[in-house]
Amino acid sequence: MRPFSASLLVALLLSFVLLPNTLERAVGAPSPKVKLGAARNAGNDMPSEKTNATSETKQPETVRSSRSLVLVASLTVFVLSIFVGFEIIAKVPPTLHTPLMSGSNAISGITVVGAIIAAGYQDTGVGSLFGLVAIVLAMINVVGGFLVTHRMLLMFKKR
Amino acid sequence: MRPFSASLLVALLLSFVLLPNTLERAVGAPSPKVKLGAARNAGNDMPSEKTNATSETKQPETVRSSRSLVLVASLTVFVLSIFVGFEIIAKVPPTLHTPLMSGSNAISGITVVGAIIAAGYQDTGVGSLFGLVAIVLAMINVVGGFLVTHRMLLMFKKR
Amino acid sequence: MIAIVPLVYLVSAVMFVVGIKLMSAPRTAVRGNLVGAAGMALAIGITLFDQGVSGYLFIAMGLIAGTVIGTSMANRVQMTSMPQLVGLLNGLGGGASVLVAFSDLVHHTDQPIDTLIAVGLSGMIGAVTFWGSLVAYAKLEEWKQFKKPYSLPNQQMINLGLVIVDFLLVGILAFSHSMTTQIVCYVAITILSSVLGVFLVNPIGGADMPVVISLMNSYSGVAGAATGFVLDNNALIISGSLVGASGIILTQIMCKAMNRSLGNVLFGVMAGSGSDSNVDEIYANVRSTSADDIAMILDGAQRVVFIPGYGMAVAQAQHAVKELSKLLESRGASVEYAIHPVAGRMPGHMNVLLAEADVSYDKLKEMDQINPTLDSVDVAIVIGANDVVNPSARNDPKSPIAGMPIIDVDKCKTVIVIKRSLSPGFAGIPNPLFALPNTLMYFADGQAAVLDIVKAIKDL
Amino acid sequence: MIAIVPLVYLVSAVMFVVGIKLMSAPRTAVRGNLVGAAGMALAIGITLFDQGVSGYLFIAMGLIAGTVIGTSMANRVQMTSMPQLVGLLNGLGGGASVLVAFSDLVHHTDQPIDTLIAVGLSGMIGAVTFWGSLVAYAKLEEWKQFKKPYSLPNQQMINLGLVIVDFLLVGILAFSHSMTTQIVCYVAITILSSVLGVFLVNPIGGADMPVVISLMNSYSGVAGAATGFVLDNNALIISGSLVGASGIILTQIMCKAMNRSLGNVLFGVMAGSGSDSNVDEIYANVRSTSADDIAMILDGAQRVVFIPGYGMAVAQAQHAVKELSKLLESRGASVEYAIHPVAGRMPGHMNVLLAEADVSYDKLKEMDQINPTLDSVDVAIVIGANDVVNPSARNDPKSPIAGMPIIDVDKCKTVIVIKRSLSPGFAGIPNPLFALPNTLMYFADGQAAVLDIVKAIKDL
Ligand SMILES: NC(=O)c1ccc[n+]([C@@H]2O[C@H](COP(=O)([O-])OP(=O)(O)OC[C@H]3O[C@@H](n4cnc5c(N)ncnc54)[C@H](OP(=O)(O)O)[C@@H]3O)[C@@H](O)[C@H]2O)c1
Ligand SMILES: NC(=O)c1ccc[n+]([C@@H]2O[C@H](COP(=O)([O-])OP(=O)(O)OC[C@H]3O[C@@H](n4cnc5c(N)ncnc54)[C@H](OP(=O)(O)O)[C@@H]3O)[C@@H](O)[C@H]2O)c1
Repeated sequence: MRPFSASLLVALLLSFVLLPNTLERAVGAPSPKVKLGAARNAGNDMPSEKTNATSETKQPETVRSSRSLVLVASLTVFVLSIFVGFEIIAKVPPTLHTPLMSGSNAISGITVVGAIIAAGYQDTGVGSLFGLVAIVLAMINVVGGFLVTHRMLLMFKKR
Repeated sequence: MRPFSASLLVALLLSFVLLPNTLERAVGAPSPKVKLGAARNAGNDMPSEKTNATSETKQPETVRSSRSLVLVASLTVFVLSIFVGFEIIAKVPPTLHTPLMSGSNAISGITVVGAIIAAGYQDTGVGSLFGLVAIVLAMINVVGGFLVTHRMLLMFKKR
Repeated sequence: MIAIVPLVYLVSAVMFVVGIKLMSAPRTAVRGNLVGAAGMALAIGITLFDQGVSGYLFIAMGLIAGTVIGTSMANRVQMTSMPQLVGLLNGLGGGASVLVAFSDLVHHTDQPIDTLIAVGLSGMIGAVTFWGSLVAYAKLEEWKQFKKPYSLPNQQMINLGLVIVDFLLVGILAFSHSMTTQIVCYVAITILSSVLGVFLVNPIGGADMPVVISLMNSYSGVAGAATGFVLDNNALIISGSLVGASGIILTQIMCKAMNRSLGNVLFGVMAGSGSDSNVDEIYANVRSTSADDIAMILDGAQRVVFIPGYGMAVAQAQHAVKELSKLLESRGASVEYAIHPVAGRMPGHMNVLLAEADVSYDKLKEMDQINPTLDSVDVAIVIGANDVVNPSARNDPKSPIAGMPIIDVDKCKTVIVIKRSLSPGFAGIPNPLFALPNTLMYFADGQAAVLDIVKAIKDL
Repeated sequence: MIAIVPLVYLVSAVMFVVGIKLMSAPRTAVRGNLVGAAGMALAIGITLFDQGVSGYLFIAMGLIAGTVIGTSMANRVQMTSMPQLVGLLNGLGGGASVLVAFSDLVHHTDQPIDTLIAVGLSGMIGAVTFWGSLVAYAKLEEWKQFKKPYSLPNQQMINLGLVIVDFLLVGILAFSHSMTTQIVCYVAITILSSVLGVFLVNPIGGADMPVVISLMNSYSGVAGAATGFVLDNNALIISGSLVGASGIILTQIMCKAMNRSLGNVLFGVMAGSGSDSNVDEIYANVRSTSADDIAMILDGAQRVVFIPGYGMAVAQAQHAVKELSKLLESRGASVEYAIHPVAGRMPGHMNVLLAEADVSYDKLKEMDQINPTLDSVDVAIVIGANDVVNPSARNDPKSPIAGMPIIDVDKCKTVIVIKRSLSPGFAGIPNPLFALPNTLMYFADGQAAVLDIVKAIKDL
């Protein structure tokens, strides 16, 4: 686990070094710039929305609504979940590894949620078609995974 | 841990029942309504900001920039961190409980960050003054905590 | 109502975590799995509700189709081919990510850099997972064309090249503003990654497939998480990274049990490394035996140990074995089972099978636990195990499985090996054990063999 | 650059997690603490950078002041009063939350409901933590006015009432739109919660302070998290909830070790519950002894066990004890230390002290480990321990510590109890052990006593 955490830190620090440029590019690129600006002003025009913790003159908070903050939020969730994952899995005894494998496999079928959203893109025919196929695939993963895990576990329970 | 998780679930489900009204009130309340509306439109005016994963016609996503999503994001982080906390602490052996106590105590001094932000509120005299006091208190907590933990741990290390 | 949806996603994410936690004890495992399933149902439900009635029929079709297929697969599969199934399901998950990312791409114009990067990565990881898993599946199903690991000259250079190009394409995709460029890049990425997936897994010996599969499990998780970044959807991000972590850990555990590094498994090109040569002389004086002789031998035995392996799974012999051990115990012998951590094709594979046959926990001994006591064993019955009892792991430093901890059956007074032939195990190497003076081979299908022995004993 | 700040917060949060993980093994613990500190430095640094030069001097003043005070506190404190210090620091953390939330409140007009709720909660939890910790501190410092737990008639009703009113006020604060109302509410909340904090902790016996303190530790974390919600600041939310969880777990562990429920600790109003009565007759035939006699007894002893308690901490006797045990070992006796999980005033308190005196791990035996073997012990030296060796926990079901697992020294052939008087321990109850036929009391300060014994033995 330790080496992993270490590498995690490194990864984070890296992204933290690289991101600025990415974002500058983002801001530098014609269309997005306007929007980000818009967002920032928007932020200022609505103090009452109080999406900003520091005084209105503070930069980083006023753009809370901006894209990059959403990204960091997601990153935070991502990192935390990885920790949770490592901690809870490490505790599972070998006997249960096969069920665990199929069980977690079923969970990874969560993509079905994404698939449903994608299938909702009525406007783009291709998009929604692919969405449909994705639903089928992911749903097989989900249902198959949970069922087969259940089957296995019942055997353990018998005793 | 299990009962805890259970209660956690309950708590979440509760908030999930209560929140809507809260938010309705929020939206219902004169000034915020406008802002939220503004935010929503803002969201629409800038497809390129792509703060919405589903088609622009989708409600919940278009207001990604809105307050309530920030809240849920924070909630997510909160819950995940609690899990991480439980998992990693449970592993610490009794021998190290005292250092652990003072160490984590030092970490709780993170409030100093908030204090610094608050002290930055130059406009409101009281606010920034309180901020200053807060900085002192929190900083004592931080420095004192880490140092004393270090002192204790060195003793363990000696051998 | 705006924040309800993500909040529910959070709830179901928590249910996944709680579910996995419950799965860490046999007693609560079933409930754990159900909690997980409930969480999934919740997530799907709220998403449908959120989608509005618009595409319902459309979506419903997909869901139903998936459910039907998934159910039948889950009900049909035998415990032996569990690894294949898991592999297949992983693949499907990966495939789904590829498709979702694509439809998101074509649906939105002018997305922010990070979303586009996420799109690219979903495509990449998803495709690798999909094809990698399929190849793994084929190998486990022992399809001829995949049976022997096959790799191009300096395969690894090629793979590296593919990866680099992939990343370049992701970069272009991310920074280009024309939809067409983006789509072209995406398709290219998907194709290259598919090739990469095949190239990565194809050179790996079948014996290492379980490692590959749990790695793919991890990938499918990561792919899901990437898709989560595409859709800014925490449900995907959380669950995806949970699975990603779980896969990695299982992989590490397996590698440790085979004492090989992951790198060695992935690039070692181990299986069948030129030990085909002196097979005949190794097997020069193998002695084979019959059910009746075995019955005789067992008649006098005080302490009997079964060493099950993949073969028991193939032969579905677990019930027969259980019957035999009941019989032996009724005649006053003590019976145990020595379980090697990587016996079979998945970690815990043997435990599942023996659980199915109602063998009680306390009779299952882990390798480290039973090895020291083996020399006091009268008869060791190796049923369908091969690599996990191959002494050359201890003796022959040049052996491809050198250093892998094994169950030292050769220490037992008498060793009976039940398998159909002298053909190698999945490591594809000969096993000196079979030629040892205290070893007797009984060539037959595992189940038939054990039943014959039972009969023979009853006839004594 | 916009997203850098939160990203750095994430990094430091990760450093906290990694730090705590490292703290789970003595070998890496020091590094762990440093990693944590580095994370904190990073968080503070980026916040300053983010604040711009504006209020620098102002802020710097605060930081320096805090650092100076904190450093001197940390360097001055003796290991014995560690619990007090931790308690105090907790309190400060809580206080900070109260102030931060307030200044956020006065600074922003027209905040969203949830922020206001968070503000209210920060004030509430923060204030409870602050005052609760101070009272706990006073009790541990054994200030007279706090020495004996004091509670109003139906205290708990009152507390409940306070809590309810508090929540009502939070509600009003959250839904009112006038700044004045909000401020009034907030102040009211803070005052009520302060009272609540005192009321909650005051009735609790000093012996239970460690539990209270680690509970306060948890609260201070939660308060921090609440402030995090006020500022939408993940650094606070993550770290806060980490600490919140840690505090709860430690609390549970302690309660288990005393075999009492948390509820019982908080509302049990245990300490000193009317057992003051028959003290004299209990202590009727207590036999006291001298250093020379003890030396004599130890001279013949094969197996000696030390049972350290809070008194050893007070007397700073750990070094003397170490010296004595070295001496005994040099004369061929085997020496162990029996550590009760709640000996002292913090979990692991004794471990820290003995570590300070360079006693090696393997000599420290946990209660469950050593209890079964105690009857083969020649001499048990109880130094400054009282409640943790009080047999009435086993025998007298009506005793306030009934059911708390203890170290069964009364089973040893000879028991020597070193304390200054017959005065009770922190549970405030008499100890029948002192009157047992095989018990000898040596009334003196722990350190002095042990040194005298050492001298006496050398003079033999
Ligand atoms: N479990 C895991 O997680 C895991 C992970 C990674 C790698 N592996 C690898 O998988 C292998 C597991 O070793 P193992 O000893 O369990 O299996 P094995 O080495 O693959 O040997 C299985 C043996 O069973 C025999 N067999 C097949 N079908 C049979 C039937 N119907 N009746 C009787 N015998 C039958 C085969 O011989 P015949 O064809 O002559 O009958 C074969 O030699 C190891 O190489 C291990 O490294 C496992
Ligand atoms: N460790 C934890 O985490 C924790 C948590 C919760 C509660 N507690 C409570 O704390 C108590 C710990 O029990 P304990 O046996 O360790 O301590 P104790 O029961 O509090 O007794 C300490 C004894 O040490 C003696 N003493 C004080 N100063 C001394 C000195 N300078 N030299 C020699 N003796 C001295 C005192 O008697 P004299 O005054 O006569 O000298 C006192 O009787 C238990 O009640 C436990 O429940 C501990």
